[in-house]
Formats: sequence, structure tokens, C-alpha cells
Amino acid sequence: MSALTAHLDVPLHHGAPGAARRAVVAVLGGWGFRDPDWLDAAAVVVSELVTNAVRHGGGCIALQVEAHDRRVVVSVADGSSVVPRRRDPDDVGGRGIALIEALAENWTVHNHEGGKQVRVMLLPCPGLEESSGSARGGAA
Amino acid sequence: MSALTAHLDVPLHHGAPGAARRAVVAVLGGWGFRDPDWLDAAAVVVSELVTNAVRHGGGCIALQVEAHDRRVVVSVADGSSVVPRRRDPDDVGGRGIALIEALAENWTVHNHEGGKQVRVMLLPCPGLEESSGSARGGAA
Amino acid sequence: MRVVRSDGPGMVRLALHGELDLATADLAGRHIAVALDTIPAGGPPLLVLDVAGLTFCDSAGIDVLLGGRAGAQAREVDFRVVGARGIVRRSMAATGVLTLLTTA
Amino acid sequence: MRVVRSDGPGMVRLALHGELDLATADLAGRHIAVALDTIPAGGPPLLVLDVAGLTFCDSAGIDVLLGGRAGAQAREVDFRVVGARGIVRRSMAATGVLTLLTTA
Ligand SMILES: Nc1ncnc2c1ncn2[C@@H]1O[C@H](COP(=O)(O)OP(=O)(O)O)[C@@H](O)[C@H]1O
Ligand SMILES: Nc1ncnc2c1ncn2[C@@H]1O[C@H](COP(=O)(O)OP(=O)(O)O)[C@@H](O)[C@H]1O
Repeated sequence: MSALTAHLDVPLHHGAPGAARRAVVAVLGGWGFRDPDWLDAAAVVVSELVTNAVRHGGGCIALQVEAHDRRVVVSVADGSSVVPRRRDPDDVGGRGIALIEALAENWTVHNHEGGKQVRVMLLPCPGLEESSGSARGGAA
Repeated sequence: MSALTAHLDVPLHHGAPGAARRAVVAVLGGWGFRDPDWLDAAAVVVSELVTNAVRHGGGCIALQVEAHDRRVVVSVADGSSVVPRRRDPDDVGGRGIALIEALAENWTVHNHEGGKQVRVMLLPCPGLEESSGSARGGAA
Repeated sequence: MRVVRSDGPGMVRLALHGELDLATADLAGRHIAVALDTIPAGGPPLLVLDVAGLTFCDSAGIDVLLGGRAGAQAREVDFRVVGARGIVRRSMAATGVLTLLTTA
Repeated sequence: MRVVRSDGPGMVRLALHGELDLATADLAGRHIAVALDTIPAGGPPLLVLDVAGLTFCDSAGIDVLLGGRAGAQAREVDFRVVGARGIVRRSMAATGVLTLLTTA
């Protein structure tokens, strides 16, 4: 089993980013991704994606996590077809996408059921064996 | 949005029950299910289902959580078609299904991709408003 | 799972901290077995498991506690679980072993 | 989010504990606004935000810190964030505001 997925509906409210990142950290920990700094970065990325979906997205939010060997992709879909754009930061915002770009490998936007899905590929998790099937199948 | 679902692949290892229950508690908390005693019972049910799938099930484990208004169903699918049966408890086991029956409403077994899925309906969560759509959409 | 052992005349007290489940059952079982084999002299032998520091216990955990009791009986050691609260107590009660485990 | 306030001559220190994100940004912002309006006399006014107790901070949290700095400037209050570590420090550094926020 080298591909693992998790999917999670997230109701729109201001506690959604916290709930989503706690769930994702638990999921990734269970999949064998245990580096604390890497998990912190994953939590920030999830928090940014869900915060943006709550603030700008509208509609239902669906979160997805996929692990293919050492690579993890987190995606958040929302009901708005507006594509996020990095904007000039000011005192009241504009740093979410910058933070994602600083902590992750890349991000892309895809059409998704009338809205869009923002997908972020995380950096490789340190400390995983190359053949992560065995690393992730190991003891906790 | 009155139906919410979460799905999670769980690799087979002895840390799986812990990872699964932490993820489920985070998910249910994010959906507005916040009663601590009820969440404790949900965690035990998930732990029993995943432990049994690790010990007796074989194959991949897939966990699902569904909330329809106040009712929550947690299900674990594994690759074995053997149907769990309550057995006489002894010093080395036989209390998992008894614990599920004590803490939940009912459990059923379904065919699932060559294996089976064990579905457990939890007791209603106390403290949720009758129309839980709004309760779950509320602030954290 | 963190296990803190304290010895007295004729007795060992093991305080279990954390979560008792499939991941920690073996470790807890080994600590209990070692304790049963190394109870100090000085009184009728007694093993006390203090579970006040446990935040979780499912049936795999209950099995560990029952295994401890069986091992104690086989060695004629008195055995008692103390401090069960919250979900730990509920799991013990729901499986019908609360009285068995908490009375000497 | 828990906020502990301590006052000194000319200064207020707010220690933030917990997670700073969308759920807690408003509350933290209100504490900061109240602090800026109620700095005791006795010295050049200063607001210190101690974030050593924060375990999480994303861009919504950074916005709160920057809002605090802007509010302080508008009132001619000195402002400084202290104690940033772990992911809180990384989020501040990654958004390019670490030096801005931590030097008076
Ligand atoms: N999920 C989304 N749906 C629609 N627009 C978005 C979404 N996420 C981000 N955006 C747009 O991209 C901009 C930049 O996002 P970000 O860098 O996170 O800053 P902020 O959200 O603080 O404005 C937002 O202001 C918004 O216009
Ligand atoms: N996922 C499963 N797949 C196959 N058999 C199972 C599964 N779960 C439970 N069983 C069977 O049901 C029995 C009773 O389960 P349980 O009450 O949890 O006790 P225990 O697992 O400690 O034996 C198990 O011994 C096993 O034979």
C-alpha cells in the first residue's frame, strides 16, 4: 500500500482551521509522518487553506490528504470558482499564500464540482526511509 | 449540509488504533460534537474496531465516519470476509465487541470489496440542538 | 505510556501514565511481569496498579489488567487496580470487571 | 486562547497562550486594543506581547500581531513581540515580519 488517502468534510465556521489541522496531523502521524517540524508546517498549510476557504470560498469545504510514498499533497475544495491570487500584503492580510509558498513545495488550482480545489504539495518529510511503505507500516 | 462524511485509510500497525481515534475525535469535534464523555465513548469504539481489523482482519483498513444530523456512524472495513462474533471472554480477550455493545447503539456487518465493513451507530451526542445543522455550523 | 514504579515492604506500586491500548499493551504487560517477579520481602506480597494517570483504556488495556491479576494469582500475590476514573473506569465497568479488579 | 495581562510603570505585558488563528484572532485583537488604551502612566508607553505560550500561529495570527503594531504606532506606544519559538517563529520569519515585530 503505497498510496494512502483521507477525505474530510469541513463545516464552515471559525473553528474549522483548527479542527482540520488537528485531524490532518493525527492522520499523517498514523501514516508514519512523525517529524514534528514537518508536521507543524503541514498544520500551517492546512490552516491557511481552510481559513481561505472559510473567508473567501463559500459553500461546502472538502479536505483531502494523499500520501504517495514520501510525498504528501493536501487539498481543500470550496464552492467558489474564484482562483486565489497572491496579493500585496497589508496590515489586515495577504500573507496566507506567501506562507504556503514558504512552507511547501508548490500549489495548484483545479476545477472541482463547480467550485475549485487548491492542492498543495508539501516538502518531503525528513526521516522517512526511502521505501516508505515499510516506514509507514512500522511500529508507532 | 446535514450529512457529513470523513474517510481515512489506516495502515496496519499497532499504532493504528491510537492514530485512528485521535483523527476521529478531531473530526467529530470539528463537526460540533463536543461532549467529552460522548467523544471518549466514540474513541473506544473506533479503537476496538481498528484493533480488531489489525488483529483479525488483514488487508487494508478503511475508516469512515458519517454524521446525519445527531446520529454518527463509524465504520471500519478490512480485507477479511470473516464476520466478527462475540465470544466468551477469557484472560486474553473477547471483550472488544462487548465494549462496543455497551458504549454504542448497535453494530452491523456489510460486504465490502471482497472483505467486510463493520458499522457502529453511536448513541446520540448529548447537548446538540435538535437541528444540528446550525449547532454544527456554529462557533468553536 | 510511562510507567513509574515505587517499592515498599512486600509491595510494588506501578503507576501507568498515558494511553493503554494495542500499542502499549505489551510494554505494560512486561512491566507488570517484572514487578510480580521482584516484589520486595517484608510483608504479604502485593502489586498495586495505579491507573489514575491513564487517559485511555480499551479492551486491549482491560486484557492487560486481567492478565496482571491472573499472573498475581498464580504467584499468590495480592493484586489491586486503583485510581480508575473517566473512560478508564467506564471501560472497566462496561466489560464487567471493575469490581473484580479494584477489590483485593 | 488564554491571555494573561501584567502591568508595570508605563507598560503592559500580554502573554498569549494556546493557538492564534481564525478562531482566536478577534479575541486576541480585542485584548490588544484594550491594553493599548489602558497603559499605566509612569514611563514611555510600551506594549509587550509575549508569545512564548503560543503553540500555533498562521497568517491570521500574524495579521493580529501586525494589527497590534499598527495600533501601537497610531497611539505612539512602543511595541514588541517577545518569546517567539517553534512554528510561531517560523511563521513570522516566513512572512518576513520577524525583525519588524521583535525589534522595538
Ligand atoms: N479559497 C479561496 N477562494 C477565493 N479566493 C481566494 C481563496 N483563497 C484566497 N483567495 C484570494 O486570494 C487572496 C490572497 O489570499 P491570502 O494570501 O491567503 O491572503 P488573505 O486571505 O489574508 O487576503 C485573498 O485575498 C482572496 O482574494
Ligand atoms: N475485523 C474482524 N475480522 C475477523 N474477525 C473478527 C474481527 N473482529 C472481531 N473478530 C472475531 O470476533 C471475535 C471477538 O472479538 P472481540 O470481542 O473484539 O474480542 P478479541 O478480539 O479480544 O478476541 C474475535 O476473537 C475474532 O474471532
